[in-house]
Amino acid sequence: MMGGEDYRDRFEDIDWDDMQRSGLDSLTTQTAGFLASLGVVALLLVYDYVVVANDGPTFTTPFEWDVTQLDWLLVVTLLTVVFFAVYPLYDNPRMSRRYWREFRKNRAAVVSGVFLVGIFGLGLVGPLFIAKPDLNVLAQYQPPVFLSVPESTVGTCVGPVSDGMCHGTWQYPLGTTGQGKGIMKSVIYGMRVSLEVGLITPLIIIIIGTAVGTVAAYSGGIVDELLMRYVDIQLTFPTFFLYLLLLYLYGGTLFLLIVIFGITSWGSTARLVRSEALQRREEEYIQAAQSAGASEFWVIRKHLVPNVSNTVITNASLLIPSLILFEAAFSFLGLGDPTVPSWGQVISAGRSDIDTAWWISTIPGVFLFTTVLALNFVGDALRDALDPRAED
Amino acid sequence: MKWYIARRLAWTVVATFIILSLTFGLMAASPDPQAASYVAQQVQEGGDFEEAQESYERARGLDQPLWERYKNYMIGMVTLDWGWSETRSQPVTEAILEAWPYSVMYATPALIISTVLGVAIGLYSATHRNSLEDYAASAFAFFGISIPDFWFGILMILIFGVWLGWIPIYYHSDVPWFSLQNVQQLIAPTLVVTLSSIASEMRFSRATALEYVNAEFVKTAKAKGADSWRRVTRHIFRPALVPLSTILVGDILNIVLVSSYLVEVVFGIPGLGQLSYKAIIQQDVALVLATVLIPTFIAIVGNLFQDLAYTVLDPRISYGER
Amino acid sequence: MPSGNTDKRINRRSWLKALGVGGAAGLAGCSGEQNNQTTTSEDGGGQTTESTDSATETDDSSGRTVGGTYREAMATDAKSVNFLFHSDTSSAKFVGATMDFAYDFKDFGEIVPLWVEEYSETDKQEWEFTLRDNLRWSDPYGDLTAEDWVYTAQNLYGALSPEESETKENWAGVVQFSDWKDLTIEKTGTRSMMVTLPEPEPAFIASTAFWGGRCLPKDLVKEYVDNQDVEGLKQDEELNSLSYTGNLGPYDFEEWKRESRFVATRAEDYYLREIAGSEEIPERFADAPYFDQYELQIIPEESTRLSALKEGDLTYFEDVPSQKVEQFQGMDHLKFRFPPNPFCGMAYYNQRPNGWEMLQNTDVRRALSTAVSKTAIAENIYRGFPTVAQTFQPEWSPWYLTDQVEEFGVGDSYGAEKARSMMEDAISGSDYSYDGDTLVDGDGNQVELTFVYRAGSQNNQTVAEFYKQELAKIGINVKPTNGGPFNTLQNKYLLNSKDGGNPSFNAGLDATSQEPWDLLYGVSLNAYPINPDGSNVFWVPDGGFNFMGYDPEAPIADLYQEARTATDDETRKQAFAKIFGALSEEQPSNFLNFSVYKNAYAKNYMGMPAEGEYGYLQGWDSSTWYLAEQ
Amino acid sequence: MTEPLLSIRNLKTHFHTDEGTVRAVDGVSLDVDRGETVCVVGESGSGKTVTAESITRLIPEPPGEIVDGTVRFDGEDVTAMSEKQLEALRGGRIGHIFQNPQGALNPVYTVGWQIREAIQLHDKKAKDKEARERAIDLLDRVGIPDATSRIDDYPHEFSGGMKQRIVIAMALASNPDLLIADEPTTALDVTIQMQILRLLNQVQEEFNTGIVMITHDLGVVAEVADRVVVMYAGKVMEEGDVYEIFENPSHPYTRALLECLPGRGEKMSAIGGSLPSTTSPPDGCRFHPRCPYAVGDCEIGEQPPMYAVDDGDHAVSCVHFEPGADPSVVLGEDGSDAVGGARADGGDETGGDAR
Repeated sequence: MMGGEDYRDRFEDIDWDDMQRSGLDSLTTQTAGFLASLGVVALLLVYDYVVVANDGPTFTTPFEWDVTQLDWLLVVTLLTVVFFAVYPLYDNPRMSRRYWREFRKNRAAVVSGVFLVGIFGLGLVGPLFIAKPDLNVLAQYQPPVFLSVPESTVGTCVGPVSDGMCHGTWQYPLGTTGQGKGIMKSVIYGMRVSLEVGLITPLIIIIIGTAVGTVAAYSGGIVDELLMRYVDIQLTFPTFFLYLLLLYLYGGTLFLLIVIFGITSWGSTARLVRSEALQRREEEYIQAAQSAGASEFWVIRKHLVPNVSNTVITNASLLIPSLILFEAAFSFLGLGDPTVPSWGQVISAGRSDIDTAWWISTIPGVFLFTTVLALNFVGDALRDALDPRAED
Repeated sequence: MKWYIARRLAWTVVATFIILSLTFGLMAASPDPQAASYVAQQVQEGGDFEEAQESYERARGLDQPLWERYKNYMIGMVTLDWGWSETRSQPVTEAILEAWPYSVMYATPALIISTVLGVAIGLYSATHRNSLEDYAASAFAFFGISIPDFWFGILMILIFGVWLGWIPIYYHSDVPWFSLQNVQQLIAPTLVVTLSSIASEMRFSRATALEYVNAEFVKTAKAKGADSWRRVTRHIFRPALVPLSTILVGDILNIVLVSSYLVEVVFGIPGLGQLSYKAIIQQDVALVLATVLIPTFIAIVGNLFQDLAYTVLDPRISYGER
Repeated sequence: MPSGNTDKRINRRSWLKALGVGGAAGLAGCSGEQNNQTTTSEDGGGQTTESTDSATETDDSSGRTVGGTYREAMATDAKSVNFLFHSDTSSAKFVGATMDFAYDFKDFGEIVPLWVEEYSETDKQEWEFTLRDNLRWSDPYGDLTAEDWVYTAQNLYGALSPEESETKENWAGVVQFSDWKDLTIEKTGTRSMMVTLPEPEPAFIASTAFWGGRCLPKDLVKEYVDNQDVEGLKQDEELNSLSYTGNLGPYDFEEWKRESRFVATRAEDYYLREIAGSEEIPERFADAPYFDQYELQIIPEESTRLSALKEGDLTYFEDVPSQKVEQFQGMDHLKFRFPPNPFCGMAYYNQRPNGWEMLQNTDVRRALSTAVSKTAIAENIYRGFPTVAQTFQPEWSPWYLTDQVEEFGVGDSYGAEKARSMMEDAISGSDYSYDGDTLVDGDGNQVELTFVYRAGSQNNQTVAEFYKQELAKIGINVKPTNGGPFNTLQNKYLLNSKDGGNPSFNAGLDATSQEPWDLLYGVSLNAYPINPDGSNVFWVPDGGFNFMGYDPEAPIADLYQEARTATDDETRKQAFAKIFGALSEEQPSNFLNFSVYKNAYAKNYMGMPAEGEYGYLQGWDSSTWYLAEQ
Repeated sequence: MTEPLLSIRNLKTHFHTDEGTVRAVDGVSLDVDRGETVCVVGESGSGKTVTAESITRLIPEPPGEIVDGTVRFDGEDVTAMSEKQLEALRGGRIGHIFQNPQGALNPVYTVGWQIREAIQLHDKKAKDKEARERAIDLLDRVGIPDATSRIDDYPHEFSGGMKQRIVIAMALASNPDLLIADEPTTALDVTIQMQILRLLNQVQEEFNTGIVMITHDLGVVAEVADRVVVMYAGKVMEEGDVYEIFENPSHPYTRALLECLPGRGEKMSAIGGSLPSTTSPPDGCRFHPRCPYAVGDCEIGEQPPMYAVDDGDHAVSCVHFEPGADPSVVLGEDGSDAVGGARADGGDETGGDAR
């Protein structure tokens, strides 16, 4: 058992009431910061849609960046993460240290974490500075640097040729695809895709799942029954088909994919949150709040939600790798966004060349695999660190 | 308990009905590429656009009111007349009957192996926590849940098919089912499916068993003189069976819904996954509807079975409350 | 047997392929699709039948023996073997193995009589066809007679009987309807029938009513016709198992395992064997076909299909992907043929009100076409396999007259500088102008063109991106846009409507599509070199398939009319030459290329024309191709 | 003197964990005779339970390990036994009763099944039917009313006290010579506690069973113990006859423990400070950081050996009782009670008030 005082330092044990005061200044730094940032984003959004000429880039300095729908979503997601995950950690160093101690025990997870920071950091900033992989019909099937393939495989060899073998060059460190697109660039853009899928989708799932789960648990009765029956249906309904159908019919944009993933996959999260919240609901502080005349919404927002946050975070950390795998599978089946060089898409593109140009499928595959592996390790460690039930 | 089961069954029927209706609505709302191509062809050859469209709809009964079509569809569902597949020119039920053995051929061994081995290894890991074997098993499990099965399939074909020539590179549906060749060509897909599900089985059964490994009653059993085999099989496995039964259903569904697609597409197996993938790609309305139903039924029946299994497996659960 | 055989049997109507699109095939990533009514290309040396024969005779010396299994791998399964409802390539191939059809062409104007022994015409308006006397359905349907044909045509295809004048409705929704709806047919004897056209049409013989046409046994379909029972017609056991085909084709249906394989076995009583030795049907048909078994494997995965080819499992592989050809050519057990095909890959210019308005200006289109290197697309994106196109006829077509055709995008007629100066001339007097290196509109914004491409083929996207690079050189920004699969593309971009009216492919030149677009790629059209008359639907102002809203300056509609009804060949030739000349000048779309098949054959598979001699129409005798003794 | 039924000598049970080696039991010795009840008392974490579980090696190995010492049961060295021999011993000659009857019974089996299992594990010849008869008999004996019909009920259908009776029935299944009861009454209501203790007493009288009772409840000690072993941080602080311990507590820790008993001191006082780290215990006497009488000698070297107190069956591990030292530092001038020296007036106490 943990000592009683340590036990207090958890997300769920933050005294959220502490953070609210009455009247105007009831906004905490956290919420205020979040809302202010959202406001800035909203203004930029308006600027992008009203002022900036049709489809022109939103920013030209310091770099040209045409902010897409998905980028906006990503920015909002990142803000949410910063204000509701990073800020509390910063604000509560004792808690952070405790989590860190727990987390640090798992070596693999620490290594994975570093790897993921690298991957996602590169995915986040890389596309801002690196041009989209463009086709080069004169550089098809170039092997990665240090490797060589028979000249007949490549159309035109960019690197040095010796003994009928085409050698890779630093111009394309990881080689090129059949379209002459640099695999390294594709891989970096693929990181962005994985980042988007891995962050935005869980956020949508968490928001809807938590809302439904807590409302169901708190309201009970007919509301609970209806919501949970809906979840039953949603869980039973083969949403995989729904994705396929919609994506195929209305063209697979990554944005649509992410949104559909998000709004059809929250069922199990809602169930989990509900059962957790049901236990919490019986606890004294909720009863106390109720008898003090707190409104339903207040009780849910201020008491139930914070108290199931660990469950939700743990759940989300386990969702991320499977979502990334899912997106890859979709792209692989040719149902993803054909304009976005996601890993699955590159794997698929290289599939028929696997015997002559093995690197096309293999390299993004390795990145996909290691990223998912790292996410699983981190998720596992996170669960150990956060989940009180997992403690001895 | 009877009341509970009755309610549970009633809900199963209602859920099926709702899902069927949803699926119908979805398909009715989506455009029909068969129509698009037919009309485009007629127009290219000098036909009239609207006329072509009308004759297409009339010939397929699409000119009937929506309600009529919905009614016919529902009646057809109940009477096992699932319609006619336009892209395969055969009754939908026949298409499914033709396809399922191919899926079963690799899914069943995969399911059995992954369940038996997965649970066994999971139990072993749980009872030998932090041992070298436990770490090895965990590493293997992480590998298994992280590797994308379609990619793994491609690698298998590359390495064992193309390079080493141990397995055939594409599926021959014409070899007899009970032949060495068939076994040989099923090894790779079975392995791919097994790997992905064994990993989750291992993780889950380890986690579940861990809850019981340190349980008082296991210590009691030890104190009674039960050997470790008996403790694991009787005192840990048996109570863990309740949560484990849930993952079995989940596992089957996962194979039917996800793995079957990828594995059958990669290996070219003409099973249910391929059938439904093609149906969706080619927008074969009747076939899509039917292939949506199969996993749905599996899910519904699976959930029902699972809930009922709880009544058998866990004497503590009381059904009066639900 | 032979791709060639099946090639030829492909119904010309395999329209879906004609568009270069199609469900799974599109997804599988093939863009150039089959249909091999081929002719030799001009530079391919001798387009005469003689050369074909000599090639085949060379093979003859090695001796033809019956035996072995023909095995081919296909990407997509047939949708049906019921040819009333489906005409995709695979379906056509399946049906073609078990049934011949009326007649085929072995060269422009030279017919191979199959079911139809001979035909005659009066004033190019009344055409009489006589069937052979040894055609038999399977029991119990007896001989194939004119009665069957006339009944099928009148009751299923929508043809009129002499006493009718109103167009019938297509009650069964059959695909043959548009070929037959204006024709009148009557029986003139047990085996002869007369077709009367609404107006004289010299090239009727090359229209698809009879070319590649078939009929069904009257007794088999009568019940469904009487009850107007579409379901029954569609689901009939015999129609779906080709069990009625008698001696009418080289093979007998044995098994069709969906998504897996189609198997047919050698027909013991193929009707052509009895006729072999005549002028049109050479002696080598006496034992045709030369395989005991005919197997089509359906393998959706391209890499798997290629593996099977590599392993030597296949007799024939149609259209090896360009980038693999070199590798497979190096394999000892394979040989290649590269027959040309008549599918024209084009980048269409949207001349409707929702496209860039300058696209309605012919000079602007000409400037744009000058800016894009067709050679680079053919050489680099398609690895040198297609031939560059200049108009809507391949160079080897008899209707292509070099002196009439203006070239774009090759040699001197390609170049950014030239295009730039053409563009400057074209835009003078408009709001548009060059601001340094960019082409800007009246507000000073750079011109941006939306390039829509069909999803499903990597190459389509590559072309779009290549366009972006090329047009950037003349200051235009191209935005590649994925138009989705064909049906989505059709709904969003091809179909157009006026003021919310019903959409069609051409609802008037001022109608607009659902989504705006400027350039569109990924829909290839068949140029029908044997009878290009049908292509008027694309190019005349009210043509049913003129989705790009092309309003020609030249009198193209009149020229088509002239070509259709001209009774002398030279007039006809000149009319078509003028049409295709005008198209090249006006550039309603940028004609990029005509694709070429890259067909691989097992080394010991013999009988097909020699490399370089395999032209457009030379698959007609493919049932006489055979496996040489090893 | 004949050998005692159970004889533990210098037992050291350590746990190897990520944070280091936990010396849960660090040199414990104790004896139990037939028919005798020995109570092991101490705070939570003092190593009582590990001691009890080390007897039949119930501790999980790894991470646990008996690094030193011997456990002799009826003349045989348990630490040297094979797993097979141990299994025969457990539940055969040595029965176990655990603290929490809620958890000690497997929820998915009927109680009859579980008792039968205990019987059949040691009597391989017992047929199901016979074992069932015996199980009913056992249930009857431990006071389950209507045993015949309740034998097929599941544990959740019984109350806490009933469950503990069932656990005891299981422990008695093979008529053991020794019962190890680990806080058997802690989880129960006070009224039930009494019944359970009486039941154990009965059993002991009937079969002359030796009992090792682990408890932190001095009330229970007073109720059942013949002898008492006081443990602290893996070490024995004091041991002796129950009367000796209660009337003449010698180790400062024992005295402090007794002080916590309601009704014994003027006020209930908790012991200041907390248990020392088990991974790196302090040198010298383990208790010295909390001991008001600690002197320099207490802080160095090993835990002091057990010094006999008076002449009776009573020994204590405290430097102040070293022969020649002055025990009155702890015991006070009058040699009686002056715990902590903090007490203003020495309230009189009688050793028997708990009895």
